[in-house]
Amino acid sequence: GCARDTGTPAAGGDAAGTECARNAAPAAAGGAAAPSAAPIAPNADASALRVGLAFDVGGRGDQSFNDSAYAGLERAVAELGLVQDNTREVAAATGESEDARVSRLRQLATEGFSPVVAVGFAYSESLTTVAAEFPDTQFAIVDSVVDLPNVTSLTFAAEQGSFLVGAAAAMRTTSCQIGFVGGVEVPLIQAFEAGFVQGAKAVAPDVEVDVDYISPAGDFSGFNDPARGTEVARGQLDSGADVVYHAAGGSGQGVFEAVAAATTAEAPKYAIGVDSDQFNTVAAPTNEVIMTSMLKRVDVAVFNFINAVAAGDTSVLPQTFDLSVDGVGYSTTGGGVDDLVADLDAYKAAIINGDITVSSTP
Amino acid sequence: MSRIRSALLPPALAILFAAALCAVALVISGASPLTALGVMIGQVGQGTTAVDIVNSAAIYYIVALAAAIGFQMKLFNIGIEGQYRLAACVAAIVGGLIVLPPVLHTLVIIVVAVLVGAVWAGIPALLKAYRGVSEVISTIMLNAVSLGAIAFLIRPDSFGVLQGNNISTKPIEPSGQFPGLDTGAGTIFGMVVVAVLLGVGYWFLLNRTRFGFELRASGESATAATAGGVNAKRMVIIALVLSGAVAGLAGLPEVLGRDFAYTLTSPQGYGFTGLAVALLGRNHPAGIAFGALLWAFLDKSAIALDNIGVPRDIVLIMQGSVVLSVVVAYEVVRRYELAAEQRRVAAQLRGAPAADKEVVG
Amino acid sequence: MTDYAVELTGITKRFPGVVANSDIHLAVRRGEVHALCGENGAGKSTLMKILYGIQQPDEGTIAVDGAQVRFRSPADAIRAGIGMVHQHFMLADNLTVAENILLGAEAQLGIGAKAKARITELARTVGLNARPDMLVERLGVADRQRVEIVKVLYRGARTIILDEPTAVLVPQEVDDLFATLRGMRAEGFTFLFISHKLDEVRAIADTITVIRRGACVGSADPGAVTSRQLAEMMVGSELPSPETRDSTVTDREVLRVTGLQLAADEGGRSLLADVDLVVHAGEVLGIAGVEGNGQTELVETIMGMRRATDGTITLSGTDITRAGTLARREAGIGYVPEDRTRYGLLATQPLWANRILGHQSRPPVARGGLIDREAARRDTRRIVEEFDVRTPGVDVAAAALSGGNQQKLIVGRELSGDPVLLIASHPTRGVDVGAQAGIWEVLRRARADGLAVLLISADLDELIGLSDTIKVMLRGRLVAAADPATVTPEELGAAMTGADGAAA
Amino acid sequence: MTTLTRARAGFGTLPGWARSAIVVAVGVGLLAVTATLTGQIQLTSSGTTQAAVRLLLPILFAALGGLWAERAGVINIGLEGMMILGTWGAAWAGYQWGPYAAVVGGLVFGVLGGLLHAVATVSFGVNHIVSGVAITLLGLGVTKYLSTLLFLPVSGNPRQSPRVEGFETFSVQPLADALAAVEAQQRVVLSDVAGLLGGLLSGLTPLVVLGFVLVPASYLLLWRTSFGLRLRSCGENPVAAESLGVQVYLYKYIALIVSGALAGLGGAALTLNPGQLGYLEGQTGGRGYIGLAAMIFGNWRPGGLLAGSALFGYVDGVQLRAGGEAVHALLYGASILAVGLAVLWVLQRRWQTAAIALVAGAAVYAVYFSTETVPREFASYAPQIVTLLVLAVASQRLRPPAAIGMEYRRGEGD
Ligand SMILES: Nc1ncnc2c1ncn2[C@@H]1O[C@H](COP(=O)(O)OP(=O)(O)OP(=O)(O)O)[C@@H](O)[C@H]1O
Ligand SMILES: Nc1ncnc2c1ncn2[C@@H]1O[C@H](COP(=O)(O)OP(=O)(O)OP(=O)(O)O)[C@@H](O)[C@H]1O
Ligand SMILES: [Mg+2]
Ligand SMILES: [Mg+2]
Repeated sequence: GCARDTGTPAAGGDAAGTECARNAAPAAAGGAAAPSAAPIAPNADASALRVGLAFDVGGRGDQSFNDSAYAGLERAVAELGLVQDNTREVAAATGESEDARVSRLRQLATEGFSPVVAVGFAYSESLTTVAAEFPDTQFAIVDSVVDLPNVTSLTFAAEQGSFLVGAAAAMRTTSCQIGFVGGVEVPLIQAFEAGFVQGAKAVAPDVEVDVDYISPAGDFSGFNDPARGTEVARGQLDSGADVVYHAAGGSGQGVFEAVAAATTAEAPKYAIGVDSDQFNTVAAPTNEVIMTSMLKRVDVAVFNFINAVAAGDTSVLPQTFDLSVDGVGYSTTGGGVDDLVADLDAYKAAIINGDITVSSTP
Repeated sequence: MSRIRSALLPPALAILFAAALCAVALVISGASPLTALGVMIGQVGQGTTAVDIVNSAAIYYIVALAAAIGFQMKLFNIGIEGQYRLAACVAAIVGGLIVLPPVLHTLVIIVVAVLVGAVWAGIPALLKAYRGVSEVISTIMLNAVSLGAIAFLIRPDSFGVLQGNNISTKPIEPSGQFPGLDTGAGTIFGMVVVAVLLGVGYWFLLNRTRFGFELRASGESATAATAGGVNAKRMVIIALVLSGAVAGLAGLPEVLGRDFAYTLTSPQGYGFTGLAVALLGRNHPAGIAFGALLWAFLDKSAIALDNIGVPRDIVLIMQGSVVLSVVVAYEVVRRYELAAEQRRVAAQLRGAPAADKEVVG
Repeated sequence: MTDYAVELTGITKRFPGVVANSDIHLAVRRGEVHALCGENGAGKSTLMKILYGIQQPDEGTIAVDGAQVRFRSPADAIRAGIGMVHQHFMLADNLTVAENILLGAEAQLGIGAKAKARITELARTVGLNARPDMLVERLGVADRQRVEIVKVLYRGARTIILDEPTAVLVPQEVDDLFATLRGMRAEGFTFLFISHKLDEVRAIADTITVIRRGACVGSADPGAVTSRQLAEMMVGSELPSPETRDSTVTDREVLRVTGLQLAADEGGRSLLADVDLVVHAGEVLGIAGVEGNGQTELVETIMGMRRATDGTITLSGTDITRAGTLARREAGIGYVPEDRTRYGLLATQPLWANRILGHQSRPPVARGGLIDREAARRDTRRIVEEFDVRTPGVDVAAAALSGGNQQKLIVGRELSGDPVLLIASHPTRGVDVGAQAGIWEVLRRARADGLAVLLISADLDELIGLSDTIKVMLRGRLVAAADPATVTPEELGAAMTGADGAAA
Repeated sequence: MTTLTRARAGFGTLPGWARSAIVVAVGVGLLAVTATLTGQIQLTSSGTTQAAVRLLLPILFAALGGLWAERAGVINIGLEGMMILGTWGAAWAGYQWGPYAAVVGGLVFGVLGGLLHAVATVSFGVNHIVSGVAITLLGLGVTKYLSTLLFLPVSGNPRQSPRVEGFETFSVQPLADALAAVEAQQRVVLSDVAGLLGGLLSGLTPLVVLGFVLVPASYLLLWRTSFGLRLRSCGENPVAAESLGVQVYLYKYIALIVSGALAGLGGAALTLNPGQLGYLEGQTGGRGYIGLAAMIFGNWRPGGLLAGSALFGYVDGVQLRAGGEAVHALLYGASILAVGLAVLWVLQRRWQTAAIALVAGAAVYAVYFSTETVPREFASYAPQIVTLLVLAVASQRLRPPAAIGMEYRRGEGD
């Protein structure tokens, strides 16, 4: 028969021959650029506070940003003297209406919880309503900006963290092809995509990045369908990608399983987790393929917010939790990026310096 | 009145049965059913819960009417979900793009929503009438397709606007909004009035108009209706399109009364609720109103269950079991009544002197 | 062991509104053909369903071969050697001949080759030519009936109930059937035979039992009794006569059908071919034909429920070929459908709502797209009175009425709104004698008032008695005409089967 | 003319297996040609076939469940609810006792749903769709409630079960390796066929095997045994069945129990999906309904529903793995198919149908030619769109059981 002249090799991805030219990492710009390891403000006494936490869909146990928010609360209990009994968590339901969110926040405010933390951009409208009704209550919202004096917006430069894991992926790949699996094609997730692609291109301008989303905007099933997530990831792996980064919520499990199934001793494949350190949250042995996770430190933000409220001044909080305040970052658990840390930190410094600016749109 | 009794007895029995079932589930899981009921009822007085119940009930009422129009003809419009969402999205887009004098602006938005709902329901209607495709299957497929259509329309490079991390349509100017009634504890949507009017219109349509008669006749016996001059294909198309048109309105109370735009986080899932509430209310406008209020009460008061550590999902069990038991109860009562009526008729006729033996003519 | 294959003692069965059987005693000798006669609704089928275990008697006992039995289901009856061929065929169209026969009797020979061989063997004895793996939907009525009989034989029944087996057969087929029955009787089979065709009953039966209004009124010796005597036993009085007196036929054409063609949905086969007919005001045009020869299709095409493939239909000079059913009704066609429960009534709706059906666009019950409930109630009360509908009121559900009263309601409704043409399809089928006579009287009066009537009936006496003109329909064509003044049912029957194309 | 009609009758009179074989062969050929001409090799890669198998498995089980119920005359739109119950039951049993227990757990929970449907529709005569809707609501509520009670303490998440151990996968060797080798050579058509076939022979689990075995098994049971004959007779003419001593209620109950069990297996297939080994709230995502559609698509027959599920799984697999470009390539395939059919119909002198096919083919080709890709928003729902289109074209040839959806009551026939 005649050989086909189109197409890339199918399964296996033994692309040893593919040359992937890589740029050198930016020169480290001195210690000045190192992130402020020191706390944003000294610990205050939060024993008098009653803290309410309104989760987004998924709630506690999502191994993602809801859990991360809760970790911030727990840290406040441990370090700031917050009394566990003075905290309350409530969670949202799928597809619920605006008034349900309003009621939830109002309920917390009415019962005297202050501060109240709304986790997720879905709360922006409802929080605008409720915060106006309760001017004496302190509120915070994660992932969104609400312009009211008693609301603190806790937003994250997810694109910066994603840039670093994108860089790591480009350094790690042997096939010069990497993948991004988004859960739902919404702006929040597109920021992850944007950072990842920029980071990868910064390292290896020729790297091919496969970008796929499980479902389009408005169909939130993409965050909750690991069976389809796994197929998207397998598609990328089969077409030659060897590092896959996911920002797909619950579907991410499917991505890890796909990578774990595809990895072999001769041709290892890697996955990159998101939001929390997923090497710790995903069960072994699947977690062995997780080389790093893009950390979005909702816990840091929540902890710092509670601390700031306890201290009586929320103005010390940063506009955006970015690399410079460790609001985003990457994890090193499992040692998957130990050999890359030096280069990655150089990129990190360059971003903090402003030598590299990361755009949040693809 | 035995007629009223026969209309009210089944739902009462069903609610009792469902409540008993939930009570058992609660007791097994170590919670007190009475406390649960207590906090749920107490919740009605909290904040804007009462108003939220009314607002939600209005929405449920609209979707349930849409479902009921189909049910009257034994058509199952599972596609209400897609119809109302697409209609709300397109109406919000149009409403945001145009600027018109107050009442007119609102009217245009409403008309657009009705048209989009009708057109989207028209696809399964035509497929059913001319290609014999089961409306159940085609509407299920179209629900998925409408998700894609919404996503396409709301893309920032089509009609969407980025609002922080949310995407929404261009906000509707105040001229297009539907003013509500501020109660002090929340604002009752102006569209509640529209829902009530729809109910009245539905009742009138069904009981007083030729169309309603034909609809019910087709549902009762398609063959007899055809022999009686009812055009079956036409009825299928009109019923489904009308159902879609009503469904198209369901997203508007929130779009015109609170959100003023369609966003990624706009609610979903009303379509299924509509089917359930219509079944609960036995397609009767008063029954549906009751069903919608019950459903909304369960939905909105459930928030209080969080406070006493009872899983909120008990409410879902309540809703599911009440629907199943209500249809069983209606069926049992219906059979019993028909047999009783036949007996009664026979008894009365036996009373008539020698009527049976007489030979006429 | 007694001589009796089956003995029914004191059987009583009540349905809401009717006593279908009251204290019936029936003893059937082994090896005889025992005929049951009785008018429609007399309770024959009910009695047979009780014997076959489909229904349970409220009172009374059954003995088979002298031993008392209780049948909880047909399975019990089958085990006792009883088989039944139902009035309405009990066949699944989408299953094969073999599947229909083997259903429920798989334990005997399995469903494989052995069973098929046995079926082929039995099929030969009853003259069934269809292959076992043919779908039943492709069989004609006579073959379907043979399948029913094979079904019974396959189960090894020795006592066989035949509920109106000849109703759908043409005379030759009846002869074939009787030949089969006689042969089987010689082999010791026992038959319970139900028929309305009294000549046939006298030809085949060894004993005749007459049932009237659910009760046994006596037996007759088939050799001695005449058909007329038998009929009067059934009815309990002088037979009412469907005779119309003087002709009221005018020369005003009401309905004209020209060159009507109707093709079956699947294409190919033609259901109606070149049908031409004219009905004048004051005329009753009767259509005779063996069931399934296109009468139903003709009526439905005239009513607009089917679309003619070709040809024209004009009503009082206006072309209505393309009009919808409602438009035709508005133009003055009334329609008494052959199957009242399926096509005539909304069973769970009250009588007044049923009054509206077919009139939903016209006064008095509707005006300008709206329904006038009060007027509908009022007009329903009028019908109830005028047509002697026995009901406690107009708010009861139609299903609560007995069949005859339902039929009177329908006739009353269809004669409301001054129709110019009435299409009456088996208007007295399944209706008791009283109601039957009432309906005949109504038709006669309407005809005298100048109504044109297209009458379809399987009851040849009714057809001959009422009609001014008779046409015979065979395989979708009008093949002959007959003068009711001179034609006999026998001649008509011959024409209906095509045995004699030149009837009168 | 006569030869042509004979040719037409020829296909119609071929035995079923031969017709299926021809259809499959044409389909594979078409995909191979499309993949070659458009360069979208994912259309025929073994990975795509495997994805299709994984994606179709829950749908296939649900469709089989629909088949059993509807062949006995009961519409089962509650499949989704029974499937939800199945996912929960499978996870609950699976995390404690392993994958085989998960299969049993899913089955048992599905049976509960089927039984409920039977009580409502058969014993109480409730409208079948109404009961199905209610069961879906109930299934959702019960599983959520139970998850909060039983999974939250062990998984820390009320919406998710602990991880369930999955099945080991296996391949049919040495055939699978041989086909993989051929596929890797990238030979025109040959590699495509090898890819499509190879995918079917590797990455198998006992559940996949069970699913594929149940298709012929259902056929044999329902069409080749007396039990099946009785069951089907309840869907064709229950009154006749009753008159022959068939216990219609019993068979309807059995059918619905099996139907529930199969839907439950579909749930187990989701729970044991390699992507997420466990229960996750909302995991079924309407697959029960899609199963029902696949069954209708397949004309209430096992082979047909397999084809329906396969079409759905394949298109979904293609769009998930290769996105809008691959779906775009499928448009090209569709236009070839339309032209092919048009030619066939011209030979049969069915001018009108041929013309319609030709116009449709040209239109599809125009869309293909004038666009680069199918927008992700529509590519995501390609399976649904394809199903809808195929139904619109073919639904008039479908033949549901005659007594489907009808209320049947003992002793009321005439
Ligand atoms: N599910 C229900 N819940 C509450 N009330 C009901 C329900 N169904 C019926 N009713 C009440 O019982 C009465 C009779 O209902 P039904 O639908 O039988 O009436 P109808 O014949 O349509 O007459 P109309 O609608 O003109 O009152 C209604 O007027 C209504 O008030
Ligand atoms: N299931 C039933 N429910 C209520 N009434 C019934 C039922 N079956 C029969 N009847 C009534 O019982 C009476 C006797 O009916 P049956 O069918 O036995 O009469 P028949 O003598 O066989 O009449 P035909 O000659 O029309 O077949 C009729 O009035 C009929 O309406
Ligand atoms: Mg009413
Ligand atoms: Mg009878």
